[in-house]
Amino acid sequence: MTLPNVWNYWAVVVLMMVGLYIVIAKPNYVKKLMGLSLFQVSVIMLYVSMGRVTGGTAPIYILDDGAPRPFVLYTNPVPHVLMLTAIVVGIATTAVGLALVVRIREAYGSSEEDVVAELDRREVEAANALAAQRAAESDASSATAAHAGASHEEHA
Amino acid sequence: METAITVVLFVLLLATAIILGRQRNLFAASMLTGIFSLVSAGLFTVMEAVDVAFTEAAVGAGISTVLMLATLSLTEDVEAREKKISWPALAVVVLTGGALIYGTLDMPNFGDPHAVVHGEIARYYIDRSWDEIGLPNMVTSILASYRGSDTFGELGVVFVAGTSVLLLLGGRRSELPASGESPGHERPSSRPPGKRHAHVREMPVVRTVAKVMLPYIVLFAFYVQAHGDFGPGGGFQAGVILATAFILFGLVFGPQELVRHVPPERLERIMAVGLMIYGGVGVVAMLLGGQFLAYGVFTPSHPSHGHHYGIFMVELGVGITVSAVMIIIYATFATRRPSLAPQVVLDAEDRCETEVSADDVPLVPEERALRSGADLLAEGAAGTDAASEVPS
Amino acid sequence: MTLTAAVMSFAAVAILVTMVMALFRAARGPTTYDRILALNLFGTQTVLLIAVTGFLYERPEWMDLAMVYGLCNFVGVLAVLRFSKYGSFMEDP
Amino acid sequence: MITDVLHVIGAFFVVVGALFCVIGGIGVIRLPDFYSRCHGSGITDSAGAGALLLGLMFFAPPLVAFKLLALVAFLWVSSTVSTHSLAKAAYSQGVRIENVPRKDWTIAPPPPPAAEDAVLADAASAADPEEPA
Repeated sequence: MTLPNVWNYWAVVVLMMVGLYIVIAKPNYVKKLMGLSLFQVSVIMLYVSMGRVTGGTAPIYILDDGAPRPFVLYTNPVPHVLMLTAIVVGIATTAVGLALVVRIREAYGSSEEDVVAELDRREVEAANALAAQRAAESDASSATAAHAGASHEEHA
Repeated sequence: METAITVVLFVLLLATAIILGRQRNLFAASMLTGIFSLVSAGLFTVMEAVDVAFTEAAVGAGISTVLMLATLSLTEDVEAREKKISWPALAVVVLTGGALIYGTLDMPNFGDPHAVVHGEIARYYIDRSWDEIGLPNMVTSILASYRGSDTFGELGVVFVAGTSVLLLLGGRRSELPASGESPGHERPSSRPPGKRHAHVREMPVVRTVAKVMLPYIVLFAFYVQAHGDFGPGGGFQAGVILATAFILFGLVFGPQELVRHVPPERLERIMAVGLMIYGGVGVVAMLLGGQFLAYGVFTPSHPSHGHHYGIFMVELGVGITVSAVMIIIYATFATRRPSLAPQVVLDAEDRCETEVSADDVPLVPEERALRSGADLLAEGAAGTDAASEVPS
Repeated sequence: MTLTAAVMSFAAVAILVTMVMALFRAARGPTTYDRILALNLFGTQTVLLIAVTGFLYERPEWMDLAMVYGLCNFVGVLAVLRFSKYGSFMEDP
Repeated sequence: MITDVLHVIGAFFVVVGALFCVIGGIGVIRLPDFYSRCHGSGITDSAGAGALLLGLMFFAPPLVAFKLLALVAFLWVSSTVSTHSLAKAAYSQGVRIENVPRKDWTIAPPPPPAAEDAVLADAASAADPEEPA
């Protein structure tokens, strides 16, 4: 059995996995976005290397006196078109991601995933505690029918 | 020789990626992303994808680095703590990678001219686009004509991304230099001299060189815009290069100066104008009796001329929108006032230094809905029980 | 192998070797400025590589590409410098 | 015949330029501190890139030769400027030369900011005649 000549895909897969590892394992959001852009470049690389033809030249007609030269082998232009727009869209969406990171930093005081998760967890806990406390208070007040404070009117 | 260069560049790319992953200093890491994009663009060139390399060059080395650094200037530039190797993540990655590599065993060989990818459609474009459209650059023909609707959608995504950045970050711009009059009509010399020379003092050489180079960069952008039919280039690349010129201006003379000359309010409109030009060309084609973005109807006697006009207009729209979006993204990031809140860090046992108490908690929506308006008013006025007697 | 191809191959190999050295310096540091220097060097090498590749592939009309590289690299280095000096892009640090 | 001669001249320049690139790269790795590494990078940027691109001009058709010339001009301006401002920024941030005998000028603390500002302000006003100092 001979291995197929697909080392380019292997390189792309390794690259993609490095990007994926950064996205999963690194807690910092900016670092995650860097990993995401690695991933993105590797996908682009996958398409472009698919379009490659051995001995082919760039998909721009070679002109001899205003007419294309016959019998020239060109690289496949379709992946190039798809990936060209993908790069610009990629940077635009990365900018949106970075903007979100900036907002998260402003709201939580940190751009680390574990800090944000911890703060979120505590906030939920505190909110639950607050809700339980309010519920207990309202139960007590409606049972005894004591003073009807403004803050308890809605339960009555 | 080509194969050898490709292999070496792939190895360089992998090495850069791994070094990037291990780098804790995000400032250094963003520089490595710059190097990464340079290598990948070299690789695109070696694999004959000239237009892709052109775009990656314009986007990756310049704008992407600038945006990363702008974000770092608003957050922290060092990862908070050392993270040991995460074994679950590694397992996921190895499993996925193994599955993908197993999948590649059925792929056609690298550079195989008989691969499925090079089938009917690609051959159609390569054989026929010269006769049907008549532009030397097949990529431009496909981008703006055969797959025009697709590109329209991509441009829409870029527009939406620009709008989202504005919505997310546009609210808290730091003030323009306060001097009484409206900033647009003010003569430069009327501003306080100390402020004016804040970094002119710092880099006179850079400032002079940038002054000389800026017009040529803009000229080059227009050249790329117009030359995209004949060589690598086109609206996307030209838009990014034009934006790079403005970013260079912003870097050397300060973002406030950039915002003063190119107000974001105006850019917001320009951003939409490009998209409207693109869509308008399609609508005009429909009004003339053709299909959306079928340019042949512009000059019925000679359809390929119509294609030339249509592609020119469409590329113009792309260039306008892309450049406006990129400038606006840069301006929004660069004029954002940095948050002064100290960084929250976890200690060894994953505990935050700040404690969240019940008072800090914003009420969940159901609870907020249950509260009466008087209560909210009282909270706004004094927040004491006595104030809750206020009649609603 | 013609003279052109031989010369261009030699140049390409030399450029790749220089790229490896620049990457080493970027990874190693030790100061931030060494990394910026490596980025600058790497950008120049990419410009040269693309120019040489154009001649190696006998499509020398790609020179626009190299120009874009030179330009964007300059802007990138300036941005890095500005950031490293002020830690911010704002006007008054 | 003429073409062959031109190609040989061009090949000479390209080889020289490539060698300068490698030499500069070795310098960037081997030299002991930041400022001398700037020198290595500078060799690559000016001598290496310049000779290589000028050599390529001998192989190119006229339009491409013009673009190469523009590229050389651009690189010579931009790389020198970036290396200059890089060294300046490093100096003002206190990066020091290592392994030098004591009493060298770079061991001394950097000049106080006020003095530096004054010097640079003069330079700025000289570089920008339209602004009154």
